[in-house]
Amino acid sequence: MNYYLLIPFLPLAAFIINILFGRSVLKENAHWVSILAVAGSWVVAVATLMDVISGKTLNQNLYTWIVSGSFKVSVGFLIDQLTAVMLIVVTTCSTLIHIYSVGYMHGDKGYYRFFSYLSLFTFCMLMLVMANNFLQLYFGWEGVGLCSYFLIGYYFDKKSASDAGKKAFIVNRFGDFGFGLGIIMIFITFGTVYYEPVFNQAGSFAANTVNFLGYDVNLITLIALLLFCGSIGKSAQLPLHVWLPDAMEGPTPVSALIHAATMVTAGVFLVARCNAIFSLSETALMVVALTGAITSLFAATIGLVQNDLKRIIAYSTISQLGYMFLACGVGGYTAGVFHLYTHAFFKALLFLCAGSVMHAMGGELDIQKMGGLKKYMPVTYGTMFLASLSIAGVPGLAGFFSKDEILWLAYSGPSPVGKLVWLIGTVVAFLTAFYSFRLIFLTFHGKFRGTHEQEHHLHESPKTMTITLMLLCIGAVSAGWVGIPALIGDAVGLENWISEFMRPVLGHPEGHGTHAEEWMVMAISIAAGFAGIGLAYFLYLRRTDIPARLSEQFSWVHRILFNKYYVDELYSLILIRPTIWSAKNILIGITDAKVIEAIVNGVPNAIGSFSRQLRKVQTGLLQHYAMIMATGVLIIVALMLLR
Amino acid sequence: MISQLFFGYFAAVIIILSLLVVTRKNPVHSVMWMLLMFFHIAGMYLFLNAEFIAAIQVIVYAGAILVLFLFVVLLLNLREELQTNRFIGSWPAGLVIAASLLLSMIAALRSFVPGPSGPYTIALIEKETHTRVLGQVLYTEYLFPFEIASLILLVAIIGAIVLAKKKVRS
Amino acid sequence: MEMMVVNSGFPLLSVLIFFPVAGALILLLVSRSRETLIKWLALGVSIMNFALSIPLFINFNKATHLMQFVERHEWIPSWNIMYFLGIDGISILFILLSALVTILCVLISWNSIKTKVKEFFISILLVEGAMIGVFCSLDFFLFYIFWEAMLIPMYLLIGVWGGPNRVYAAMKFFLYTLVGSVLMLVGIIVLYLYSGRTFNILELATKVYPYQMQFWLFWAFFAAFAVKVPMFPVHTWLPDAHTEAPTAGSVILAAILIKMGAYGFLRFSLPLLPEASKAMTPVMLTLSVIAIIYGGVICLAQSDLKRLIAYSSVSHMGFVTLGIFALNTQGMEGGILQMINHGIITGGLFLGVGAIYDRTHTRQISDYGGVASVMPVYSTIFIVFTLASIGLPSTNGFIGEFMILLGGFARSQWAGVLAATGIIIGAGYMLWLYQRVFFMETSQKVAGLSDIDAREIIALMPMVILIFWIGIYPNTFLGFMHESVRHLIERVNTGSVHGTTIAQNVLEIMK
Amino acid sequence: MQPVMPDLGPVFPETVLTVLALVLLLADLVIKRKETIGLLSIISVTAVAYLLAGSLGTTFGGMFISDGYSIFFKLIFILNVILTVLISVKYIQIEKIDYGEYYSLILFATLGMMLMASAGDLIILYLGLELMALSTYVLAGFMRRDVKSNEAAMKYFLLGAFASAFLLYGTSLIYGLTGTTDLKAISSYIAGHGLAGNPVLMLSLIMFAVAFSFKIAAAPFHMWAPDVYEGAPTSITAFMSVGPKAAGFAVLGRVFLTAFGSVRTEWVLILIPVAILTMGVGNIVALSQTNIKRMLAYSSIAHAGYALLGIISGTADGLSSVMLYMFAYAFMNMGAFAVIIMLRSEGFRGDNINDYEGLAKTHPVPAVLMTIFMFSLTGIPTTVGFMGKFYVFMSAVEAGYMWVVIIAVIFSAISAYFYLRIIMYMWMREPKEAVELTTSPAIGLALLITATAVIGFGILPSSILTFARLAITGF
Amino acid sequence: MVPLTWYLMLSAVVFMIGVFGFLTRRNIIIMFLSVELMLNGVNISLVAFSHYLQDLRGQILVFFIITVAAAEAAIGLAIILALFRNKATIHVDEMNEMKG
Repeated sequence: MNYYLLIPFLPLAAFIINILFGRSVLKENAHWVSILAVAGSWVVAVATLMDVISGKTLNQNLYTWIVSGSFKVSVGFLIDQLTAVMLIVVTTCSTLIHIYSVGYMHGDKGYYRFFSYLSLFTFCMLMLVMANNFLQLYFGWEGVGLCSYFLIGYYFDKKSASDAGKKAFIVNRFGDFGFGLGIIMIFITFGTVYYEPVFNQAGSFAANTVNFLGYDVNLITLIALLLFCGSIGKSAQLPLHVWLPDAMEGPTPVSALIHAATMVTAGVFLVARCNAIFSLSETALMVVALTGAITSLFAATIGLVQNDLKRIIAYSTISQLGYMFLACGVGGYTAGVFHLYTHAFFKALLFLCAGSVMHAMGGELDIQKMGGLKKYMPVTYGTMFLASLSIAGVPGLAGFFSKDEILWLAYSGPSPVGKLVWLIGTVVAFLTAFYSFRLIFLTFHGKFRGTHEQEHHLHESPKTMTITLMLLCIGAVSAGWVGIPALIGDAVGLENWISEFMRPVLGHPEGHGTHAEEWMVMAISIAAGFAGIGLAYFLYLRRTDIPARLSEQFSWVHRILFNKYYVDELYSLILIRPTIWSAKNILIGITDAKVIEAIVNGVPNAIGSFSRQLRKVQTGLLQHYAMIMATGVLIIVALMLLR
Repeated sequence: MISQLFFGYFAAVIIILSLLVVTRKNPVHSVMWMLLMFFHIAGMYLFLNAEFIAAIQVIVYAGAILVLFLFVVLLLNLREELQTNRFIGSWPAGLVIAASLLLSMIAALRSFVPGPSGPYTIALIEKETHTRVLGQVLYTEYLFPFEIASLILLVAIIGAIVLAKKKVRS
Repeated sequence: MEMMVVNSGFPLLSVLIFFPVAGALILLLVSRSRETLIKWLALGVSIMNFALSIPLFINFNKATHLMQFVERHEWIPSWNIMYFLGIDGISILFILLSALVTILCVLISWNSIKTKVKEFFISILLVEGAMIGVFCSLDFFLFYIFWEAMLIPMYLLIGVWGGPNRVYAAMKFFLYTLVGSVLMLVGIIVLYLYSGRTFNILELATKVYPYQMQFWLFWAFFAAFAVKVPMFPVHTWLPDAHTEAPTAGSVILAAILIKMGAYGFLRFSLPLLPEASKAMTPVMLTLSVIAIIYGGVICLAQSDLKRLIAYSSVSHMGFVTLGIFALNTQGMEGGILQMINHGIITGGLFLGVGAIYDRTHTRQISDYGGVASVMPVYSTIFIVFTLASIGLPSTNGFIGEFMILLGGFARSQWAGVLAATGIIIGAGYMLWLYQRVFFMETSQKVAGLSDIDAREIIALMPMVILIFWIGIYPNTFLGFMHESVRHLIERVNTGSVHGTTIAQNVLEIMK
Repeated sequence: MQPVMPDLGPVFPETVLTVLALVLLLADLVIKRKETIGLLSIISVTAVAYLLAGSLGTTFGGMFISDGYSIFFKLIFILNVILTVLISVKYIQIEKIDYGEYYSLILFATLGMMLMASAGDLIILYLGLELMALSTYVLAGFMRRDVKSNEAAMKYFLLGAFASAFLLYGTSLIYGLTGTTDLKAISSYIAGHGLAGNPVLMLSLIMFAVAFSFKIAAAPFHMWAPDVYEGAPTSITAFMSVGPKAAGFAVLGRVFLTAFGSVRTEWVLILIPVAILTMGVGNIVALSQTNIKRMLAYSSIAHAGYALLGIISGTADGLSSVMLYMFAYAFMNMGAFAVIIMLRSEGFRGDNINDYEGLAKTHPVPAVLMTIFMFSLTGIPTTVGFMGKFYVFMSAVEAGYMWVVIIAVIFSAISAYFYLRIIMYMWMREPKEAVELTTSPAIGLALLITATAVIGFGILPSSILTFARLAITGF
Repeated sequence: MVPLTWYLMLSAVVFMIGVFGFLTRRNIIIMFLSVELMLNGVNISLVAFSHYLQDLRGQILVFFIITVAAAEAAIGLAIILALFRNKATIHVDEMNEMKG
């Protein structure tokens, strides 16, 4: 009994039912179908996890998808430890957020639409994580991108929303461009796109070089980097991070589910899944680590000065995703996935809390216009505070464990850039704590800075929302306990369960540090976290005049950060505008109009005007006719005789 | 020698008269010069032992066709005709074309080699008389074309009547 | 003839070709004032013809590359011209698609055609007959006849029932294609004379031609096929024709007509001129890549709905030619599949655009906005076409494009990489289009429009179903072409197919 | 020399036609309804057509050859007469030129064409040509109150006379060179005496080429055609565009391939430029015409260019392709003129292209037919025009004139523009004013015949093709 | 004995004078006369050939040419007459109703 098939196909069924009957039949009750389906998936996922824990993995094809010559690919499923963890993450978050949405989206005119998209998204995400081949992975990959597009642009009558959806899709396409080529390279190299044979054979190609567009490159490095392109796009890493902040145009549950917990982590999942390939290429790993590190620093710095509630969390997401890549890049795939897993909880929680705040504020997002909300919405405040502590890496909370694991691996691992990325990671940990608590303090503490109506309207969110918050909060607090570091674990007699669990799939890097060093790393990261919180407290609750002074004094820094390093403007300048300009002025204006059409119309026109000229030869005068005849004779005679 | 002189005379006169025909302003004059030229051509035919042809040249060509021309010429308003240009504006072009065509033809004709000789020697023709020989050939070998010629004349009659009759049915 | 299999004694292909023609003749006799009757008759004929084409689908023997459902009769014995029909895995799908698309065209034109209704439906049916004829002709002369014959009703469709600038577009369409095809005619004649006077494609494909001759013939055929495709430098008729044609005309153009060029490459250029085709691969790949990018980038700056889709066709057909001239299995099968896909997708897009054009009578993208708010069903269907057009997995567009890129990359990395940028650009313009038309605030012209009715949904649904069918289970369709493509590639690579091979194949099938 | 009664069998159809034409001329005096004469003339030529089959043979010492070639052309001429008469009946009443002589002259002209097609001797050729020409001059000027008709006749007449002077000059030279006017004898003499390259022969060739080019309206000897086609009564324009042209091709083929067959390499050099120029001028100038008769005149010039390719090929296929082409042309051109004539009504000339605006809306059936004829003239398949063109091009390619064919097909594509323009006016423009059509059973019959033939032979050309190929065996 | 070529030259000259006249004169009747000149040029050569080849065919042809010329004259002049009735001119350059 392949009950695991239920995991993706229940949400799919929900989607189909909703999209067909939601508008006319289900209407206000559309959520039932979706919630039941996703909950069902969750149940099956848990059962699957149990199976996997008991050692039953599975790799099975459902049916043959495409056959063409030697190219053959199926729709198939691979259930192993990695998949099982991802299934739990996805179904759990999805279920909770489905429930949360009942309250949050209540009364929206596209209610059924929202739930059908969510279901579709869940289906695609599950197909993505359950795939046993690259093409199906790509299917899920694009599928979640599509749902993201729909959901970001959910309020499609708003230009900014539809713009953001479009941007997300197109930016992702840039990444998929490389990803697709990567899959093609894999097929050309291995003759198959199934994971199993590819990963098994990868080692034998490690030394091969290949000529790619005129450059000789290491084959495995090339494949790894091409695949990583996909990750960059999907997980919003530099330089393709630009879509994620804009994606906050979508409803908040969407931000929580797609743009925090699940979809954006697909890139990390991809790298983890392909660890057999990445591990073979030092270059590729280095690229991954550095990309992650730089992105996390980059996003964190931007997060410092933003005022948009959701955008701050979005930059935080980018930053944390960078962390995950950092982990993978130093060989700590488990750590990366572990962080993915913990991050899913606390980041989803953060977003949902933000949603709750928005709900109360009537859609207001500017934290400068909030303040003192804690007394109006205690549940929201409490859960969000805990989530922030978790992200700040306060010991005992989920974020601490995964972050510590990453930093330690970076510090101790074999990666040549390990120390560097550890340093960056630590700085980011500080920054993360700072901006997270800046958010908390500005939003919930102090005096309310909004309008009077807004203040009047402030209230705690409905039960469906708060219960979800609390459920997630449990995760944000405790999710990390499955991965207690050996250092502490040894002391209290708990093993690092997740690391052991994942070892068959992801392996585990050999650390070279001493216990003392490990303690030191942990201490530094904890210190950084608390320093960040402390600084935020100092600046935003004690000396509230300093931030303004600072931003005045370092106005250029502030401007750069506030404008997100002008990356969007840069793209517009070097990519978008030149393309449109050349499309208008060169391709349409010159090539088509002045060259091709000039010939296409010009030749007939020339013939036409030649025709009108030639007409004049026919003067109507007999002698002219005769003369032409005689000239004809003369010419022929001359030609024939002089020949 | 004497034959060459004769030829020289006829050729010169024919050419001069031809030129006069095409250059005279007064159509009547043209026709008259034409008439004179036809006589010379007839003379030349005699010279070539073609008495019958010479005869019809005079009788048909000069006597019938040219007279027809004269009738039509009389339709014209001669007074007005004499005052307008005789040539079209671009007549030099015509001259050049005709002249160069002539030159190239002459160039080609210089290398003329006649075909095989037939049975009708001068002696034979003189013995049988030209008209008789010609008649024999015409009514035996060339009976068919002769019949066609009659049809052509018939068509000419019909055509001339159709085109020129005054009455127009309304 | 040793190269065919007979599946049935019934002249099914002839019926498919001439049933619509007969239908057109019947329409001719109906009084022009009885418009409803005319429409129902046309619909009946087209549905009947589709129903008749189903046996092809069922009885087709996928295990052979040989020609099937063959009909062969003396036609013009003095020139050794045969009435010779047959299909293989390459052509069968186009016949089905043609039959299907005609039904949809009749449906979508139901209310939008208001003048000369009778002539319109006659033209549609004639086009159908000629299109099917093109795809099953195995005699080059016969092929040419259908090829050109199709021009006439198509010219009228564009010129009579088209938009404001229709006359120019129709003329351009006609002359462009005519110039191309007369050059092909010369090529056909040369081939005919060289091969000892035969127009039989199967026979022609067994001969070996000197390279020099192949070279020139390749370009002669190119003139005809590239114009039809349309490939890069000769594409400018398409935007005009597509834009000005009535919906049904655009659909037929997009779905079937421009496939004929690519089909021509497959059916004639490759098997008859293998050496030249191989040698010209770099040129063809380059032109294909240019078409992909050029067509795509131009779309980014279009302001006219239909024009945008037309240019996107240029881009998509670039993929098709890229796949074909990758000269490997994935590329070629992808190319063929993508032709079908493009027919479905772009056909669907034009059907969709037609549906809304009937309501607003404007093609300017800027006149639209917020259609999704007022026409949710329509928007949902349209997004399916949009997504298929940008090659989203689970839609047919993905399967075709991926296979083409796979084949194209294997043939030439540069071609593969550059072509893949087309996917980004494709997403760019299609989503932009969708956003501008369907999203954002409801514009004045759009406000208060009624959603599509049952008739329109019925017209659009088959396309939607096919999009997912091919996207999810493409093997139904790919299965038809494996053998034929394998054989074709063999022919191209070896330059000739030996008589013995053919004989063996026949023996195996006889068993 | 004993006169021997020549065998009259081969010339029997012509004899019968002569007698019938004369009878008609007399009948005209008693019959008041001129339609009857038209009917009678159709019956006459149909009878003659029946007699053609039994007329194979050569007579009058080889002067008259009745072979498959000539019979094929004669059938075209007879067809031409039938169709001309059918479209004339009503038309000449409108033009008030319904005289009996009209039909007689058509018959005499046809007789002339038949003689041309059968001519085995330059003398017969000349006389046949003149018989045809003189009749047509008169017919062209038949509307004698119409200035255009007068002018047309005058131009045609003067230029025709001018051209036949060239023909005579050529005849004279070839006679002097070979001592004979018999085509076969000329051929054997040229071949036997190695005259190839002889300047006088060349001159003579040129003169023939000029005279025949004039008859078939090939450039640059085509100048008369547009004016004459425009000015002549439309029915006669139709008649002239088919009959004399076909006759011109008949003699061109006969003289150049029989008499000058051995110097083909030389005359090909004359005809190729002429053919290209003809296609060029015909197609290009037609583009800017506004009078449909003039346009068809240029089209007719262009078609002469295509057909010349068949002669240029010089092969059996080439010759039969010309025959097929002329056959095809007879139908499609006649059909087109039939529609044009329908537009002529009392007080309405109907020969301007603008008059066709919206015809499909007001008169769909003639519009559909006109569309068919225009497509056929363009050479679009399933019409006989395509088959003709295809055959001509094929034979020319086979003879090695590939590049000429490429030029030809390109011109053929250009030609689509002006034919399509008519279609475009009919289908894609709105009618400005209601155009009255003059219909009659006769013209309906003509349209039926031509349309059926254009489509029928376009789809099933086999019979006529076999006939054309059979006809030239033993040429 | 006069060489045949001389006759040919004469014939060519007369023919070409006819051509010249035809190409340049405005008066239709003179143009027509020029055609007659051309015919006479041909006739001269034909008769000369006939004489030199000792063959009567040339003269027969001349006979027919003269016949045809007569017929031509009849028709031609009738045409001119009809034209003159309508147009009251016999100048060719005034007759360009149709052109282009």
